[in-house]
Amino acid sequence: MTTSNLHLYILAAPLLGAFAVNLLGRLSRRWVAPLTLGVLGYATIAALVVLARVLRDGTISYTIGNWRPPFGIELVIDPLGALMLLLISAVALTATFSSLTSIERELPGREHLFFTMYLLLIAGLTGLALTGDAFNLYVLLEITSITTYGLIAMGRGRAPLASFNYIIMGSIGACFYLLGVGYLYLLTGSLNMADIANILHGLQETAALATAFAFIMVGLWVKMAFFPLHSWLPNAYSLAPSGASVMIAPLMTKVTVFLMIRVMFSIFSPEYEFIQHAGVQSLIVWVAALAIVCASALALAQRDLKRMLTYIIVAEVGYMVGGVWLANSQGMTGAILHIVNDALMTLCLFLAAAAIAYRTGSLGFDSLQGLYRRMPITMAAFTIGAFSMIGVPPTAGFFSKWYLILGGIEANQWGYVAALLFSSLVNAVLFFRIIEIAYFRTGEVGHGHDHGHAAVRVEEAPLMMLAPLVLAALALIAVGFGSGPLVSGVIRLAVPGGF
Amino acid sequence: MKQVQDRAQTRAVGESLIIQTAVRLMVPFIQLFGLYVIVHGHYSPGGGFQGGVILGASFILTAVAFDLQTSLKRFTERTNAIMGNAGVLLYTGVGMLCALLGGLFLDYSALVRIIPMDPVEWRSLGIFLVEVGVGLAVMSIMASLYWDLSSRGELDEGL
Amino acid sequence: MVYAHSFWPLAAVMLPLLATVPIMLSGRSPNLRESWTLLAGGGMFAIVASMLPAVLAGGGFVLTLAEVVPGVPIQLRVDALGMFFALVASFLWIFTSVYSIGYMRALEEHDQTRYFASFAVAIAATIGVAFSANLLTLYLFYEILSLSTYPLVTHEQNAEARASGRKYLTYILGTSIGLVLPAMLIVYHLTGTLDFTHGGILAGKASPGTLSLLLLLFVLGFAKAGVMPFHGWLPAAMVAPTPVSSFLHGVAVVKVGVFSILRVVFDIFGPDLLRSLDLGVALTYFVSITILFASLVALTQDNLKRRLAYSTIGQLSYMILGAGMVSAAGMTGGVLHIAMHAFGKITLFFCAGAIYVASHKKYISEMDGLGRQMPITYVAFFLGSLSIIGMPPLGGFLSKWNLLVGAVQSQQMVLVAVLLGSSLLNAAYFFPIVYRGFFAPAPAGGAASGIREAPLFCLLPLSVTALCSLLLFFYPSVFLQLVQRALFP
Amino acid sequence: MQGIIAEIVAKYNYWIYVVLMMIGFYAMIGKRNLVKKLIGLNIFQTAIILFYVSTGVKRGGGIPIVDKHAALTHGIDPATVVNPLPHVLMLTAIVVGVSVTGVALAVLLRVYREYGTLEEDEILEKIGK
Repeated sequence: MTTSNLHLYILAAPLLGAFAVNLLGRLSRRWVAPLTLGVLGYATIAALVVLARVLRDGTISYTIGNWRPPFGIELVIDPLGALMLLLISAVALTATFSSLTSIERELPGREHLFFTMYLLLIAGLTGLALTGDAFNLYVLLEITSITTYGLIAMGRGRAPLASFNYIIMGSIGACFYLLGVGYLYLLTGSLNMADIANILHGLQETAALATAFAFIMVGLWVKMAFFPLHSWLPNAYSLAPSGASVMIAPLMTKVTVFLMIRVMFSIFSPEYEFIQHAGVQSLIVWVAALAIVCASALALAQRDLKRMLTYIIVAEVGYMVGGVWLANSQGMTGAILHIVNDALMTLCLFLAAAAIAYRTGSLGFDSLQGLYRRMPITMAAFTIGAFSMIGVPPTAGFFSKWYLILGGIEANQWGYVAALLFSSLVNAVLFFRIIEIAYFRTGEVGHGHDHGHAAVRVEEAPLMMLAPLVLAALALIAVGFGSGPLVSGVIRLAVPGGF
Repeated sequence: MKQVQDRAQTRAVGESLIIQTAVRLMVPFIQLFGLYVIVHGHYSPGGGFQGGVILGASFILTAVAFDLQTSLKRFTERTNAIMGNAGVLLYTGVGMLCALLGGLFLDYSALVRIIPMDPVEWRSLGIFLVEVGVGLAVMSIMASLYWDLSSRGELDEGL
Repeated sequence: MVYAHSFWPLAAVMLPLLATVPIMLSGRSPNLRESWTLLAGGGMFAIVASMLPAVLAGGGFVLTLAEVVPGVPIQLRVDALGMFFALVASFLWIFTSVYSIGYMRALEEHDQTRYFASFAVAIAATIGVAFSANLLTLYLFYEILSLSTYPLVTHEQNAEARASGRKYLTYILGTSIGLVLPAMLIVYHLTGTLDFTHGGILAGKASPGTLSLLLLLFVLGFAKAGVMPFHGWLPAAMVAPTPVSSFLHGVAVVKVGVFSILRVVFDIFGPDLLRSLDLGVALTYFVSITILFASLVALTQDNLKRRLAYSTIGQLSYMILGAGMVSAAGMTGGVLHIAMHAFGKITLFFCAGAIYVASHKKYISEMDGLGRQMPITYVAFFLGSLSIIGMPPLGGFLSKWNLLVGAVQSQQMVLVAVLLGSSLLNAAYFFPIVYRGFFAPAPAGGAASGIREAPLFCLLPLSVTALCSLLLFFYPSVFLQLVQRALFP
Repeated sequence: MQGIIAEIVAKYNYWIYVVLMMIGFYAMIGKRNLVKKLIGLNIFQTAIILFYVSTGVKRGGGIPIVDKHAALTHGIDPATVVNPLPHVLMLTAIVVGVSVTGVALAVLLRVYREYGTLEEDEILEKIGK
C-alpha cells in the first residue's frame, strides 16, 4: 500500500492529455504538439522515477478509490510492470516526434483527432502494464485495440479493410480472453489476479481450469499475432499511417507478450504450466520455432520494406513466446530482454521507414535505390537497427538472442535454437538485400569510375524525424553495452518467481 | 472547415405532422428523465451510462423525426464534441483531483480539502460528479455515432 | 601472468575508430583526409609498440569495458599472442595506407572518403580481435570487421562487386552466425565462461563427441580463415581494389580468421585436451586437404589476384596445421607463419596492384616481359614469393622449417609430405610469373607501350615490405620471443 | 445417449450459448459480406455476455436492488439476490462491444466509399485489378 500517486499519473496524464488535445486542438492545431509531447515527456520521467522506486522498495500495490483488494480495483507495479511502463512511455515519446511531422502531411487538419486516439492508446497500454485485475485487463486491452483499429483505419487505400479484418480477429481474441476469465471467475469467484492465484493454489486441476487457461492463451496469441494466428498483422501494420505504425508496431505486440507473462505467472503459476502440462510446454516451444521459421520465410517474399518489417515482427513474437515457454530462467530473461530490445529495434526500423516514406513517398524496394547517398543519416540508423535485428554485437538484439539461445540449449530445445539461428540468417539476407539496393545505385550498369555520383543531392528527412531515429539507433547500442547491468539490475528482479 | 449543417442532406423520411409534434413534446421530457436517471444513478438503478443513452436518444429522435439538419441545428457537432470531451475530463478530472489532493485516485473523501464536509457526503457527491461526466460523454458519443452513420460518414469528424 | 589495468588497449582500438570522424568530415580536401589516415596509423602502431616491452617482460594489460553477460565482460587484454598479431597488423597498416593513397589517386577512384573511413574501422576491428580477452569480445570485433569490409569489397559498385559482396557476406556472416554463435553459446553453457585461459577451459566439461563437434563448428565457423569448404569468398572478394585485397584479404581479415581459430585451439580447448582426444591430428589432416587443393587450384588461375587468393587459402591452413600438431615446434611454426606470410603476401599483392596501376593488366598471360619495364616491382615480387615458398634467406623459411620439424617430431610423415609437396606447388605457381616477367619476350607491339614503374606511393611500401621479409629471416627475435611467451609462459 | 440428453437439458442455457457462439463464429468466418461478419461478431459477444450473466443466477434469487435502510439495519441474505457482479462486468463488456461495433461501422463506411461494395469477393476482385 502506498499513498504516492506518481504511477497513477503516468496513466492519467495521457488520458487527460487525449481529451485536452481534442478540446484545445479544435481551437488551434498548434496546441497538439506541445500537449502531446508534454504529457508523454512527463510520463517518461515519472516512469523512470517509479522504476527506480520499485527497484528500491519492491512491488507497489495501489488501490483505486481506497477500496481494498480483492474488492476494489488494484494496480500492481512490480519490476516487470515498471519496466514496461518506462518502455511504453519512452518509446511513445520518441515515436511522437516523428508522428507529429508525418501526420501533418498525411492527415492535414485532423491532427487533433489522430493524437486523441494516439494518447488514448498510450493510456491503455500504460494501464495494461499497471493493472492487477483480470477483467480490467480485458477492458484496457479493448481500449488499446479499439484505438488501434481507428488509427489504422486512418491510413489510405486498403487500410480500412485491413483495419476491419483486424477488428474481427482482435475481437475474437478479446472474446476468448473474456471467456477464459469467465471460467476463472466461475472457479474462484474473484477477478483480482493475486486473489485468483491464491485460490487456484488450493484448487484441484480440472478441465474447467485448463479450458480457462487455453481460452486466455489463445485470446492473447491472437492479439499478439502469434503464428498461425498472425494473418491480420501484416496488412494492418503496413497500411496504417506511418505516424501510427511507428508507435503501434513497437509496442502493441510486445505489451501483449508482457500480458501473457502476467497471466502465466501472476494468475497461474510456473508449476501449473511447466510441470503439470510439460507436454504442452514442449509443444508450444515447437510452435514458436515453427512461427519463427515460417514468418521469416514469409518475410523473404515481401517486396515492400514496411511489409517485410511486419513479418519480422511476427517472427519476433515467436522468439518471445518461445523464450517464455522454455521454462527456464535464461529463456525468461531472454524473453523479457527481447521485449525491451525488440521494441527499440522495431521503433528504430519503423522510424527509418517513416523517414524514407516521407522523402520518397514509397517503400517498395525499387524506390530505395541510392538511399545511402540521399539520406545517409537515416540509412546509417537503419543499418544499426538492421544489425540489431540480425543480432550483431554490440547492438542490443544480440544479447537477448544470446539469452534465448542459451535458454534453448539449457532446455534441450534444439529445434528452437535452430529456428533462432535460421531467423538470424534470414534477417541477414533480408536486411542486406535492402542495404544492397540502397547502397548500389542502379545496380546493373557498371559505373565504377563514374564521377557523376556527387550529383545526387542529400535530402535528409526533417529534424523532427531524424532526431528520434538517431536516438533510437544510439539507444540500441547503449542498451547493448548496458545489457549486463540491465539484466542483473532490472530483469533478474522482473523474472517471475518460481524459477 | 465547412460545417456539416451546410452539407447534411435533407431527408424527408417519416416527415409527418403527428410524429413531429409528438416528438417536439416528448423530447424535453425524455431529456428530463435522462437527467433524472443520471442524478439518481449513484444510489438507485440507473447512472451516467443509462442516463447518457437516454439523453443521446432524445437527439437521435429529433434527427429521425425531422432530419439531420434540424437535429444538428439544435445541437451542433462542435458543442457535442466539446460536451463529450468535457464529460470525460470531468470524470477523470475528479479522480485526478482526489489524487492531487493527497488521497488515492477516485477516493472522493480526499475532496474534503476543497469544501469541508463529511467525507461520506463527499463520497456521494464525488460519484455524482463522475456520473455527470459519464452521462455527458455517453450522450455525445451516442449522438455522434448516429450522425456519423446516418450521414454516410460525410461528417467532417470521424475517421 | 599479471595484467596491469590500462587504457592503452582501448586507445589502440579507438584511435582509428575515432579517426573516421575527421576522415569523413575532411572529405573535401583529400590531403587533409589522408594525413588523418596516416596519423591514425602511425599513432596506433606507436601505442601498440609502446606496450611491447611490458609484454616481452612477461606482463600485459587489461581493460574491462562493460559486463554484458554474467561472467563474460567485453574486455580487452594485451597478451603475447595478441601482441604478436597486433604488431604485425598495425605495422603493415601504415604501409597499406601509404599504398592506398598512391593506388587510389593513380586510378582516380570514386568515393575515397568512404573507402578510407571503412578502412579505419576495419583496422580498429582487427586490433580489437587481437586484444580480445574472451570469445564474446572476439566475436564482436570479428563481426564488426565483416561488416566494415563489405563497403570495401563492393567498392566498385558494379554488378560483379554486388555478386561478390553477396558471396562474401553469405560465407562470412552465415558461418559466424550459423556456426560460431551456437558453438560459443554451447561453450558458455558448459563452462559458464568464455575467457581465454592458457591451457583451455573445456577440459573435462563435455564428452569427446561434443568437443569434436565444437572444434568442427569453430574451425569451419571462422570462415575468414578460408578452410575448405568455406573458402569461396576469398577469390570472390578479389574484385575489391588491390589495397583492400592486399591488406584485408592478404593480412587482416584472413589472419583474423586464423587468429580466432588459434585462440580457440590454444585458449579454449587447450593443446593438452586436443592431444588427449587426438583431435589435433584430425585437425591437421582436415586442413591438409585445403593446403593441397588450394595450391592445385592456384596453378590453374590466370588472374594474378585470384592466384594469390588461392595461395593465401593454402597458406592459411599451414597456420592451423601448426596449431593442430600440438608439438612445440609445430605450434611455434604455425603462429610464426602468421607474421611471415603477412609480410610476404602483402608484398605480392602490392606488386599485383602496382602492375595494375602501371599497366592495367590483370592476367598473368598478359604480363610477358613486364619485369624488364618494372624491375623494382618484380624483384619485390620475387622476394615475396620466395618467402611464401619458404626459401632461405627469407622469413617464410623460419616458419616452414618449424612446421616441418614439428611434423617430424610428431612422426606424422604424411604431414611432412604435405608440407613439402605444397612448397613445390607454391614454387610451381609463383616462378612462372617471375620467369615470364623477366625472360619471356614481350608481346609484339606492346614492348614500348611506355609502361613504367608505378607511382612512388605504391613503390615505396612494396619495397619496404619485401625488405622486411628479408630482414625477418635474420632478426626474427621479437616475434620468436612473443611466440614463446604466448605458447609456453 | 440418455446421459448426454440429460446433460444438455440440465444445462440447457449453456448449450444455447454454445450454439449462439458457433453461429456467430460461423458468420465471422464463413460469411462473405462484411456487415454480416460484424453481426456475427455481435452474436458472438452476446453469447459470452449471456454466459456471464447466467453465472450470477441463483435459484430463487431476486434482483440485486435492495432498500438502503433495510440493508444497513438487517444486512442482506445472499440467497435472496442474484450475484450482481457479472451483470456489472457485462455492462462494461456491452460498452466495449458497442464501441467496437461503432468503430467497425465507421470503418465499413470508409470501405464502402473506397470500393462501393461490402461484399468481400467483389472487394478482392477490385483490389486484384
